[in-house]
Amino acid sequence: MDKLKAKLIELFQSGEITLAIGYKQGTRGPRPFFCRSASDVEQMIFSNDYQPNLAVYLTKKEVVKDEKVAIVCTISALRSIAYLARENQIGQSQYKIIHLSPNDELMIFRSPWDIDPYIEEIPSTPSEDDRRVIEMLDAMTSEERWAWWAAQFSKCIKCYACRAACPMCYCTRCIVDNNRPQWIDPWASPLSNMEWQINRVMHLAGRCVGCGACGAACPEGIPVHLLNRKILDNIEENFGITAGLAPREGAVLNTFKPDDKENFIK
Amino acid sequence: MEKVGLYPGCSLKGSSREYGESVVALARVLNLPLEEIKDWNCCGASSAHAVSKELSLALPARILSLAASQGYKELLVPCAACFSRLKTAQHHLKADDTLCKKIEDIIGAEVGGVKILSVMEWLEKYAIDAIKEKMTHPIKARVACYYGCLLVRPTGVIKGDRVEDPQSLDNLVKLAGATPIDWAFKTECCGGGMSIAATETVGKLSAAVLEDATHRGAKAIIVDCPMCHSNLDMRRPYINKNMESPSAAPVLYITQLLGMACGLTPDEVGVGRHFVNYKEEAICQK
Amino acid sequence: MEKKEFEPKIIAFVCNWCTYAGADLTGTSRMKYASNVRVVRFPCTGRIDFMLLLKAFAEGADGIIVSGCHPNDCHYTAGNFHARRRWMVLRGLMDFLGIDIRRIRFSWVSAGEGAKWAQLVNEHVETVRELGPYENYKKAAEYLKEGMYNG
Amino acid sequence: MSKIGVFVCHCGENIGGTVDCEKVAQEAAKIPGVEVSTDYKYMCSDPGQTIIKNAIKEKGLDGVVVAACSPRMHESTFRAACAEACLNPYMCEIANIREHCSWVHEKGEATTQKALDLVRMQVEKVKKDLPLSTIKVPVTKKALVIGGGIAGIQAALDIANAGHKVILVEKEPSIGGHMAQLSETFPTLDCSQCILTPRMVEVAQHPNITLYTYAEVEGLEGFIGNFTARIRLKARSVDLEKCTGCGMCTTKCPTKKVPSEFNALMGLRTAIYVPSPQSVPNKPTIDKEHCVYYKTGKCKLCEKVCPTGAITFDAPDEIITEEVGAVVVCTGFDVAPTSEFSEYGYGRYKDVITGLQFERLASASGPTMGEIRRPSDGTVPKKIVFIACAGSRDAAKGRPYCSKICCMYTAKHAMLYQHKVHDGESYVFYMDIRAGGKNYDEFVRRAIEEDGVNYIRGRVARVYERDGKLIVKGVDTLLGGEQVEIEADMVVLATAGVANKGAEDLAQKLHISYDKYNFFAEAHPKLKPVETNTAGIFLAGACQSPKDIPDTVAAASGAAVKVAALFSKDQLLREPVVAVVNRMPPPVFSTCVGCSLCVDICPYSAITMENIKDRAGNVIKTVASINPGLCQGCGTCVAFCRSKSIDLQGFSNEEMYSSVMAALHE
Amino acid sequence: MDTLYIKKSDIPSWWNAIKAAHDHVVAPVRKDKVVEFARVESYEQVATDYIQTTRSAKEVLFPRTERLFSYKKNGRDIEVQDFDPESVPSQVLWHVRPCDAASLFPLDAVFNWDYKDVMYNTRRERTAIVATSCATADEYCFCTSVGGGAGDTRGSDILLTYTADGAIAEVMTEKGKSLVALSQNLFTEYTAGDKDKYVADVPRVFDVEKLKEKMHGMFDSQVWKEQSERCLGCGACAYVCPTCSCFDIQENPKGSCGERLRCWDSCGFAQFTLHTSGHNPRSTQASRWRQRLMHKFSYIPQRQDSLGCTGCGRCSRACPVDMNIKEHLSSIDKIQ
Repeated sequence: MDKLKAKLIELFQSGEITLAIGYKQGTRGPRPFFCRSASDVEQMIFSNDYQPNLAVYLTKKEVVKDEKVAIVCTISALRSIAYLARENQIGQSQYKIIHLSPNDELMIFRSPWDIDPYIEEIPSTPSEDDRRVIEMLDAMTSEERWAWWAAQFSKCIKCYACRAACPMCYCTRCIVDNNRPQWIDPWASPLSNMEWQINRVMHLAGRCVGCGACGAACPEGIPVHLLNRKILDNIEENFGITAGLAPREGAVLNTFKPDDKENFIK
Repeated sequence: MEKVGLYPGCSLKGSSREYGESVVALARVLNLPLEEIKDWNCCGASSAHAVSKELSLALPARILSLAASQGYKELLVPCAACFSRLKTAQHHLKADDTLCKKIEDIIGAEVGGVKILSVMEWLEKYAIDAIKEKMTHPIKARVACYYGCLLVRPTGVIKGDRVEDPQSLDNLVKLAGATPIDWAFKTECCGGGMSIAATETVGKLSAAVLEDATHRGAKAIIVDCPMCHSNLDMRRPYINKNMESPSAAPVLYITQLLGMACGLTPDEVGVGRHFVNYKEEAICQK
Repeated sequence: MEKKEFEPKIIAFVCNWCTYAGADLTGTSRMKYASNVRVVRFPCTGRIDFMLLLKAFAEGADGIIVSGCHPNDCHYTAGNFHARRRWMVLRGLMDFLGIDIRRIRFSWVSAGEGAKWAQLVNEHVETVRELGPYENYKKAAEYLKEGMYNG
Repeated sequence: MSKIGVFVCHCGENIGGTVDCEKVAQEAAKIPGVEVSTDYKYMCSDPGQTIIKNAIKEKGLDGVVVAACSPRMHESTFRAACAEACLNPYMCEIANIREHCSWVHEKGEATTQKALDLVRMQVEKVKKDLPLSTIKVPVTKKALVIGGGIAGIQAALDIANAGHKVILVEKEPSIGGHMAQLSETFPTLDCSQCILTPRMVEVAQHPNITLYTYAEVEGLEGFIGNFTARIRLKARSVDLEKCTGCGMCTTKCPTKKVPSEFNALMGLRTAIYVPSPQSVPNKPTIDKEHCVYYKTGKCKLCEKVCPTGAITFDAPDEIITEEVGAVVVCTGFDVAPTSEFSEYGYGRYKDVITGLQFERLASASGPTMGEIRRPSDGTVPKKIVFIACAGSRDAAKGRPYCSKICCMYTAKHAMLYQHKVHDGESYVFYMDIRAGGKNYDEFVRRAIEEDGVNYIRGRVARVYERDGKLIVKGVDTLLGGEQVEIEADMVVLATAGVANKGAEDLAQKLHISYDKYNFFAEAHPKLKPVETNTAGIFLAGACQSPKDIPDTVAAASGAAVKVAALFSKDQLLREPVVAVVNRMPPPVFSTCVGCSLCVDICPYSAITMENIKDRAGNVIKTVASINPGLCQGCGTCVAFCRSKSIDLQGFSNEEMYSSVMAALHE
Repeated sequence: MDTLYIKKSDIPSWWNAIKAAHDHVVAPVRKDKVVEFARVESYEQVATDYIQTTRSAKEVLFPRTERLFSYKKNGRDIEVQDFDPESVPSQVLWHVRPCDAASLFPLDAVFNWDYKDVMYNTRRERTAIVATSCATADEYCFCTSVGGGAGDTRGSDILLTYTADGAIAEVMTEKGKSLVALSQNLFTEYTAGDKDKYVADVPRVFDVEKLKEKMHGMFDSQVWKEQSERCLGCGACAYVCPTCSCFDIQENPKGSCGERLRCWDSCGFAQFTLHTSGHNPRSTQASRWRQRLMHKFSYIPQRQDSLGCTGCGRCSRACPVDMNIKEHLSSIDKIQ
């Protein structure tokens, strides 16, 4: 942590950065911190399990435009940056990407492409609790699962915090904002809420890094990130693509292999 | 260097004792860690696959399982017949999960994933530098490297890259200073499987092999298969009857040749056990 | 029996070049099949948006058929391969949400398989008839009319 | 409110016998937006079409639904009728109530209801339809032919004779390809050069053909009708304008022992050389690898002797660009790498040669002036063995396919040998004799029966040399598997035909697909044999799969016709069923966020990323852009686009959505 | 106003009397980790062990989604079915916080500003509000800073303040009286002094009057950008807020039938002010954040004589990036 702070102070003092995006202590937990001077660096805190995923700010022009930005990344944020670079959303050496590894090693990535070799060693895995809930759901009958999720989604107020917190949900016009046709009913109903989630998760299939920021953001505590996790599992099982590693062969749904499984097609 | 397991099989303990001894002696000279695996059984060669498919797989499977459970990652199998059986079994078991389960049920253990090495593979992987370093008695002779069939075929199982013109033995003898001849019978059949049942076939086939080798000036035949060895060596008087001019070229195991090049005495590598006399001065220059 | 009177509504999403043509062949061959199916024609299975399938259920379909060219037969060379991956992921997700994936039948029907089309429709109509109307899906589509009061 | 006309066809009894068409028309009239709804016995007949046309004019319809047979049957008929009545043809949709309804269901209420539902689905679709116009793509009437073998020569001549400009690019110093190397050709035994060289000369002299030899295509951008090719003109160190082809330089060149590629490495050539006496252009090229000057910086003998000062040492490669409208790929084939045949001793024994080398031996212009002589000692072989299928139909060597030409040329070789060496003995080891083709089997029979070639059905296990002879050990499967051993003087391998080295790279440069053997892939194996998946790029000859000369020439002419058809109009007309990325006024420009994932999903490489710039040239936004010339309208990108920024004309999101809704709601 | 007292043991029977007299009783109910308002059938269902529900009670009067009218097309005829006031049940909102009860003032004002909203007003008329003083509060609460308090009676028909063995009932309105009348015998006069000792102490952190004045001139301040930098632009704050009342009108056509619906919306969304032309007058999150605070603390007070915030702290609790409104207001207060 001291190394991190020292590095940021050095970057501020040398004029290499004007803004460092990191975390500081919030009301009860960490909150995103937009640090603008060496003297404020002291407030910075960091842990690899912090939420939200700060990579979400890198696609917000109004935040990063005209700034020289350093971003303090969790492993999940690193993954997101690698994916964002693949999707042309951030440039080659636009940001100083700083990371403190779980064994407290300070790492600075010159370009998003340099992240791949590092994260390739670290597959994205769900928490124990999440794994348990998924197993519980898997063990249910289809009807029981339906009832469970319908109850969850009757709480949803369509605030789209799940979308806002996701670094990969950077579309300027989301499908829910599209009303010709009205793909997803704009009002809250268990089904339209579920349809929104199906779209969100399908649109993230092969792009989601499994950071869980969506679930963490939900004010109603709906575990929407489990849907993403299930898809990561599904993709690994069916297409052999490990969760959270940078995709070498496209984004899963824009590529194919002629001998992909098709046991369900009769 | 990690220890490599050794599966000698019956030949190396019996009719080809000198082969087994020379393998162990060479390993010792070259400081290659090698350990005989415990509690091994027959590989089933020559009869099991004709009797029962399960048996022909279960016997090698048990050997592989033993090697894995005794902590070896690699298993040296000098006998060509054993090597072939083990490789074939592993190939079938890897390709078919159901079959593998069934065989594992029979042997009551998991097959595991030990890597099987022939003597050529073992030497090429571990011994090249050591041979260069330890060589004291270069061999200055033309020799014929004879591979036979079991160490290179079938291609689907063994997966060598030059099945029709293998080079491993040639490269190894070159290390020992010898000149391998370019000849056409490297992988031709010696008649091995017919040794008892149809000796006349051995006579014909082995004669063709020996004839081409001696015709091209080979002073010795280098082998790494006990069957080839016994045919070309033990049946030499019979073979000679099929040849225009009888051949006196000795048949040496690669391990014997390399051992002597690295300073082992002929006795230490057991050349005295051969039927065709090995005359040191003919091929070895002290 | 009450169940027997239930006539399921089936929407079929098919590609123009294989399955639609295959269904045309069923017609020219005068093979009879259940009239419950309504075919929507797409240029390619790659064009079929998964949201259309969900919408069909939400708006009252009891069953869905999705069909296109066999692998390697795609008129556009790869649309069906892309579609296949998409379906694989979608099916997994729908099942995890408790959506009854038995109601969606995926198939490859070529332009020459008129008989297969008839059989496919008949089989799926029977499958869905057995399952009954997809009521709980439609019910979930209703917005929460003071729904919060219901605990 | 829309004004839609619904026209229900009885198709005689075909529909009317099962569906209550009158009722369908009555009920359809109640659908909001339907202005007129009527039924008629035969809608596709003249009076039927007149009903539609009159209704469009009289009621001012803005959309038409014809409930009739499959759209695959009469969609174009009814759309044309609409166009005649001045309604945009794409505002006409077909409800298939025959193939999908009346013919497959029993007469009854449910069937009539289904017909009505199908009509309603199309009515709702028409409401969302937009008028579309045919896409017009300008066409540059100039073709690029890659490869100057017989395929390229034929394609270039056919296109040029149709009155269009052709650029012919050949990577070797001369055109002619493999055919120029052949001695005689089966099944007629005409001299290959005698029939080929006039065509080579014709190419050189044709006013419509620009020939670039010693040149390679570096890249190809663009789309059908509008390609830009980058061509590298490799520096040949000889100015073709000045050179008169007198040959002084080649006679004086001190480097005389370079293996001749033209002679399949059996003869020798100089460092400054003309591949063969019949070369086109018949002007030399300096082989920089072997030239003394290029190796040591000294010599320049050729420069000194050249009477016209045509030698241009140190000239760099030149890159030119050419605008072309179509491309014909004719890059031919190669023979399998002979290192694969260690069991046959190729490379070790001089007298084991390939079929192509035998062609050179048999050729009057070859290194032996047409006499069959052993490369090792120059003697005439008295016993010769031909091994057919050397590398072909051999899964173990990774090539399970048949090379197609070997059976025939082996028969020809054996025949030529027998004609030239009257007391010689020839043997052919074969797996099967594949002699399908006009006069082909007769030809093989002639070799066996008249020329006494010994055909042995079986494979050769091994060839080895012994005392100057080649011992061929094989098996005769027709004699019960008896082993055969032949002491031969020469062995000829009918090596497999394989894709050219670098075929994969070229395919990637051209954006065309190739199979696992690196042969280029046709768009359809039966119905589109000379097309590729990329519109405007065609294939001919052995770059696609091994082919003999007649097949190659036929394919080349076929490809040429495709090109000529494309060039027959100034503009290419295409169905407007293409995908479009939305564009909007600033500040939005497009809802596309430029993730570029659609670029990879397009099977036609029709999607590229486009920078939207402000007046100062700064990039404001990067968005996807779809080339309507390349897009084939599959819509895979449409369903994939997350923000729904891509839509497919004719099958738009709104159209498809409305159809589905209409199927479920009255 | 009557101040009465009811024994703890008598509350269930009073509750049952209320339940028997009214169609619906809506009260906080615990669901997993969150507590939300829901229709309850028995007194035991009512949750009390919480600081704040995630969502406010406003949806009882202003539902997330409500039908304005429905229609059915028949050939060329159209039959329209309007909102039916008779369909609204009489209901009691039980155990709401004083900050929720206080939120009815700004809501009343919005829905009766020029157009009188029949749907809101009918629900308002038919709803009685039994609020409960807060015995506990947390660091997000700041009701006292915006003119309210943990025992504030504004907006309540009855305010209950729990003592050790019963509850003080401050009966504020006729509606309240009629609820008491259902079990009049259970109530006694309360005279035992101040209720303050049973009510949580919520510290006052800024002077709202000064703040209102100051914000009036702060439209162009840099503070909005600074504070909103981490805002992700979701709608959580608006949807959980008891006073936010923005809505969107949506169509729900089903073939020849259909309905028009009113659904919640949020000024935090980028699309909220997006014009068809593509122009967006509030194009940055900073301008949207400014709108949120200015609306609550400047525009509403100017027009409606109430604040647009009751200090419930829900938005701060719901925010995925910990935008703490109390903290932000305090920092504005401190700007010189």
